[in-house]
Amino acid sequence: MMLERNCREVKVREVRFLGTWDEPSDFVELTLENPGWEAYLPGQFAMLRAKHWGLELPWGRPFSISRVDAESVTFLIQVVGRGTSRLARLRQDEVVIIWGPLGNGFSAPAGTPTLLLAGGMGIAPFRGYIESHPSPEFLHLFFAHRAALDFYPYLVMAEKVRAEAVQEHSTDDLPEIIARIETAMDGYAGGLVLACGPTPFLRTVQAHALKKNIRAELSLEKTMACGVGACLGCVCKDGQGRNVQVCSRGPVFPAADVQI
Amino acid sequence: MMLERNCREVKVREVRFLGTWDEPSDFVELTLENPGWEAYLPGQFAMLRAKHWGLELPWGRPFSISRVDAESVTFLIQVVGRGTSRLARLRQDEVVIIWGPLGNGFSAPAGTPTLLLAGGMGIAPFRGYIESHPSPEFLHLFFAHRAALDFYPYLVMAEKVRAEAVQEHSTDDLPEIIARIETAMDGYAGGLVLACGPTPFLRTVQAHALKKNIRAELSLEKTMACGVGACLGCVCKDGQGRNVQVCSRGPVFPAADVQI
Amino acid sequence: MIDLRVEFAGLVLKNPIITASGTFGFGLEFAAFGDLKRLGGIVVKGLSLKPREGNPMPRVAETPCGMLNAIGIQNPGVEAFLRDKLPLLPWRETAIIANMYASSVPEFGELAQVLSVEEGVAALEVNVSCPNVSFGGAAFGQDPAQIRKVTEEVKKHAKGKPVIVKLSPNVTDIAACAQAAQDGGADAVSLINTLLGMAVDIRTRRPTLANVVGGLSGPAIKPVALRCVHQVCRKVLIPVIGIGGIVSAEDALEFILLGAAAVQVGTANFLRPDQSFRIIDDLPRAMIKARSDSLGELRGSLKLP
Amino acid sequence: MIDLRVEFAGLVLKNPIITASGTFGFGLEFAAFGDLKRLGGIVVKGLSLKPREGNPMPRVAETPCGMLNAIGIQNPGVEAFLRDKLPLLPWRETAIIANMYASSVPEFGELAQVLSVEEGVAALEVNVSCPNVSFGGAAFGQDPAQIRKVTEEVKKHAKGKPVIVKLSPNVTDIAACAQAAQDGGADAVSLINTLLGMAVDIRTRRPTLANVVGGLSGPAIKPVALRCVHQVCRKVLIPVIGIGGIVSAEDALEFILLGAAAVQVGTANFLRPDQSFRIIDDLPRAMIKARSDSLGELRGSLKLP
Ligand SMILES: Cc1cc2nc3c(=O)[nH]c(=O)nc-3n(C[C@H](O)[C@H](O)[C@H](O)COP(=O)(O)OP(=O)(O)OC[C@H]3O[C@@H](n4cnc5c(N)ncnc54)[C@H](O)[C@@H]3O)c2cc1C
Ligand SMILES: Cc1cc2nc3c(=O)[nH]c(=O)nc-3n(C[C@H](O)[C@H](O)[C@H](O)COP(=O)(O)OP(=O)(O)OC[C@H]3O[C@@H](n4cnc5c(N)ncnc54)[C@H](O)[C@@H]3O)c2cc1C
Ligand SMILES: Cc1cc2nc3c(=O)[nH]c(=O)nc-3n(C[C@H](O)[C@H](O)[C@H](O)COP(=O)(O)O)c2cc1C
Ligand SMILES: Cc1cc2nc3c(=O)[nH]c(=O)nc-3n(C[C@H](O)[C@H](O)[C@H](O)COP(=O)(O)O)c2cc1C
Ligand code: FES
Ligand code: FES
Repeated sequence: MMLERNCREVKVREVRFLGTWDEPSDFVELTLENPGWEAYLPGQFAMLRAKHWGLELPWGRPFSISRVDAESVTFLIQVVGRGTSRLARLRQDEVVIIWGPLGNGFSAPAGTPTLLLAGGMGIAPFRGYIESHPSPEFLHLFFAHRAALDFYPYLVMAEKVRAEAVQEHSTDDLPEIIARIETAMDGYAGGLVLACGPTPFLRTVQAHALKKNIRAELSLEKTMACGVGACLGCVCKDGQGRNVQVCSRGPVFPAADVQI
Repeated sequence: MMLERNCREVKVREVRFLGTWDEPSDFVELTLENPGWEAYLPGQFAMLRAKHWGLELPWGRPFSISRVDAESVTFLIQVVGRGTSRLARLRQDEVVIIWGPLGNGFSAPAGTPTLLLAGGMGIAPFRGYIESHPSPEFLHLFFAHRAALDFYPYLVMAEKVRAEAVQEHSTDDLPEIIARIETAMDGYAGGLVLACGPTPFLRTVQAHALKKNIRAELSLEKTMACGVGACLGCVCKDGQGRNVQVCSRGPVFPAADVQI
Repeated sequence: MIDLRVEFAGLVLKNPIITASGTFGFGLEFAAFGDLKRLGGIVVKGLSLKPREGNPMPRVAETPCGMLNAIGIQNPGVEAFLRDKLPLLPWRETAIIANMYASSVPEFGELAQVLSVEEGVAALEVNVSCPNVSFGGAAFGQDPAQIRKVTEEVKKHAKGKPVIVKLSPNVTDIAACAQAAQDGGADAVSLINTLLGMAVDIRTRRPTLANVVGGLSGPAIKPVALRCVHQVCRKVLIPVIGIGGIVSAEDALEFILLGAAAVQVGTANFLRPDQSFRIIDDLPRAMIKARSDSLGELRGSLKLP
Repeated sequence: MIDLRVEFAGLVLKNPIITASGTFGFGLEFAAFGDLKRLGGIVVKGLSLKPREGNPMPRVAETPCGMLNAIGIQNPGVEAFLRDKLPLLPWRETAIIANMYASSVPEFGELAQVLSVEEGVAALEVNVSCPNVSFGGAAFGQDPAQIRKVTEEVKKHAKGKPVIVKLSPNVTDIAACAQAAQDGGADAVSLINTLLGMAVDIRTRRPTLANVVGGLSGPAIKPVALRCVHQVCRKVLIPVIGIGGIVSAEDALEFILLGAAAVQVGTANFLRPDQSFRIIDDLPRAMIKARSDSLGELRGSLKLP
């Protein structure tokens, strides 16, 4: 994985958008030229900013790295506001400013039964996780989603690992979904649980992991201005109640070491 | 010309950009869907703003209406800054916000020998002027330019009216160009001179017009915020030294009635 | 149909969207872009006793998400306004608010006298906060004692018409200024006027504005405006009109949540000349976002920690 | 090769581009993005005597062409800085400036005492202008008498290290604050710190920041910063460091034309983490635009009407 080497090589790059879109959508797969990354850890993220944004939005936007190959890097993006809607309107060859890979990644121990708990766009990092894992036969993907399944890369992932998906049609579905998450987790008491998704989803996972003493890692989402640990705008409390930057000390934290 | 009717019908419209550009250029012909304009006076202008500009640039940008047909309206735009460079990057079908036709236009008396003095992008309004003039055989276009002639619509215009062009390669050429302008104007002492171009160019024309008592109209350029006479940011002094809005009382002024 | 009416300081407005002084001319410039009768109110360009030509050019500059202006209260004078403009405005249907500029306390009184006899004038807005004039203007607006004096003087001549005092953000303590206006008898305060700013052209090595400094407005200043309105709403009892960087119905609601009774839309009128009308059209949709169908319920309902 | 060196207040900087406190961490966060030795200087995150956790979350919000922050001077304390961070910084090659925050005059003195014995600290920047702390901070920064007192106290313990007093724009008269710093013995002033602002979320009906108010920075405030620097440069004799909304080499030159000896780059470091390095690279090109090859010639060369 060469993380150490890689981290020293984090640079700001200007790369081209390789895709095109036929029509506007709220879920887009954004494929950029590979900015020269040789390796990354699934769970790491990058900050993106379209070159033409100008000054109205002074911040880049953080997105999990979904997959990387020699030519390209792919992100899965849900349009929720000003930056994501601009990214979803990029045209072919338009230039995007990118810095990354940033932060840490999920643990990927070989031969360990590992449950991947994804909520919505939280599925993004697991795409690359599955592809690069030393023993994918030990992985199980549990995917809770709201939008239709085909907005997500679930099916290609389900071809590679054991997978199940459950749709939240309304908040009435939540108790059952939570129950299923907990049941799934119980099956990994001796293994590892990795979770990425909205904060309430992570809280559920954390509570059950602590209760049942299951080893779990959570990928947190916070508004980020710099992405590199400098602004202190993205902090959460660690186990000792001290503020730590989610961007540089996370975004992945052991469930026992973080207050969310 | 139905100006009165037209003016009451000035509305803000959102129209599509009909063109495409192969490569970036500093001189672009911007063709938009006709916003429902039935008539305009050559010399009038419109305020443009790409819908995706967002808030960084709070002002629209004024451009002379170059020509109008049933389907479209065309502007000639030189890239000089933030707004024009964004306009020159529009992609097909992208939406532009437009309000116009604004201001007054040039006089177009039939059967009157009329000299059109254009400096650089000042050629824009004369394109439509020539096309809609009741007696184009009375028109003479004199065009002073810096960039290569094929950046401007000079040749298509020269097919329709008598025309001459002179290129300013360096400021050394100015005395000769000024002399030629003055000579050309002298030939229209009993007719009409219309001028559109940079302020120093207009000053030359004004000085000579006043000296030789030649009837002349000048189209002024000022930074504009609103384009509709409200902000008072674009004023010039009239003959009595009172401030008048260039956008709503101009942009065309009789040479004798304005201080530039 | 959601009821957008608001009532405060003796004014009844169709909706809380008022166009801000200096950004909507005398209203008539915008008649082509929307039905003026639909506006909550129109504050006309600043008026002085005598006509003023204003400052030399250039006097506007675009800045990131904002603009500077140093118009210097160019206006045809109050008489010409009353004679040539007011009769053409739909003052029976829409509140026409006169924005007043003067360079001394007695002159403010005189101006109020002239304006207050006019049936077509719904209220007087006292501009003690213009940064673009060398005498008067901000000088008053930065000193609570002066604000109080000017307010008292205008109030004395206002013949019962509502007096709105427009405050400057270029002060250490804007709540103290609002308090002074209230003490002077103001019926409402409006804020903020522009922030004092400047632009420089490195090519010419000159200030972009001939007046050197000017007033900053537009979306850039909205955070400052919100803070000022918040501070003032917590300090005074009289109604507050929120101004500064409002370009959308959501922006307007932000001020109303802080406690503003109404808002003024300024620079947004330059984004596109129908923007104020669009904001009104959009208000009901924005209210749904805030889960309310009542402006009265929304007003001041900000939850503080 | 254009010489970009600047000298003032006892400092010799390779170039006039300094990174601003709180926006560049302790510098080390940016080592991957450029050679820290190339910077004119680095002002580190605000330091206090004891570690501070800062304000509750959320504490940043993006605004049009700007941002609000209410970090509340989270920092590991001055001891941890001196022990863990400073030794890793290239302090022999680049001026490392310590930004100081304290909540009383004596505490400022104590902090100065600790910092001034350190060879690696090139200068002390006294933050009397932080809007994000309930005690101290802006309270000092809005009162010239307090500014003078704090400056005197820090100067007394600075052992000859240059003392830079960082001023708040949230005042009626920033030139008077600069004068007070000069009177207190400051070697330079830096300005502006952030404008007090606020953001509101209409969906939750809450202030976006847990701290309710925060400091506005970024391109949005550049016009205000330029105006403040202009006013201060005309008032005081000590060098002025310009701060506020600088994102490009052109922006930096605007402040230098007004008379600034150097500038600080803040929010622009979030546009992209190599932005300060890019500004340095771009300075010579921008100087050509202003038709000069000398910063000394450019400095203060603004032509006023
Ligand atoms: C480490 C990390 C990885 C992420 N990975 C992905 C991903 O793979 N795919 C994806 O679609 N999104 C991802 N996100 C969330 C994504 O960053 C935000 O959706 C995005 O920044 C919103 O930008 P915007 O300009 O469109 O929204 P804005 O206009 O800035 O805000 C719109 C709304 O989104 C909220 N918001 C803003 N920033 C964030 C944020 N960082 N996190 C959560 N909500 C936010 C705002 O509060 C507001 O309600 C990730 C976030 C983090 C921190
Ligand atoms: C009535 C009228 C008709 C015009 N017609 C045309 C036309 O047909 N074709 C064309 O290319 N241009 C025309 N212009 C000029 C055009 O409006 C400006 O070039 C444009 O607004 C610059 O926008 P920008 O954002 O690219 O420049 P900015 O980034 O705003 O500024 C870049 C430079 O341009 C200068 N500038 C800004 N606005 C103006 C302005 N309104 N006039 C002159 N200089 C300005 C600035 O001072 C600055 O030096 C016209 C202007 C007016 C007032
Ligand atoms: C071009 C211009 C002219 C203005 N003229 C006046 C004026 O005459 N009187 C006044 O009280 N305010 C004047 N203002 C201030 C606005 O009414 C308003 O307070 C300010 O612009 C902030 O609101 P905004 O950000 O929505 O523009 C003017 C503003 C602009 C931009
Ligand atoms: C996230 C953040 C944290 C800041 N922290 C400090 C600080 O600790 N001490 C200080 O003096 N200024 C602090 N500032 C203010 C900046 O140093 C600078 O004065 C201000 O942001 C204006 O410059 P800018 O517009 O270039 O950002 C902070 C600013 C930001 C955005
Ligand atoms: S985003 Fe700046 S510290 Fe994490
Ligand atoms: S541009 Fe606003 S008055 Fe002319």
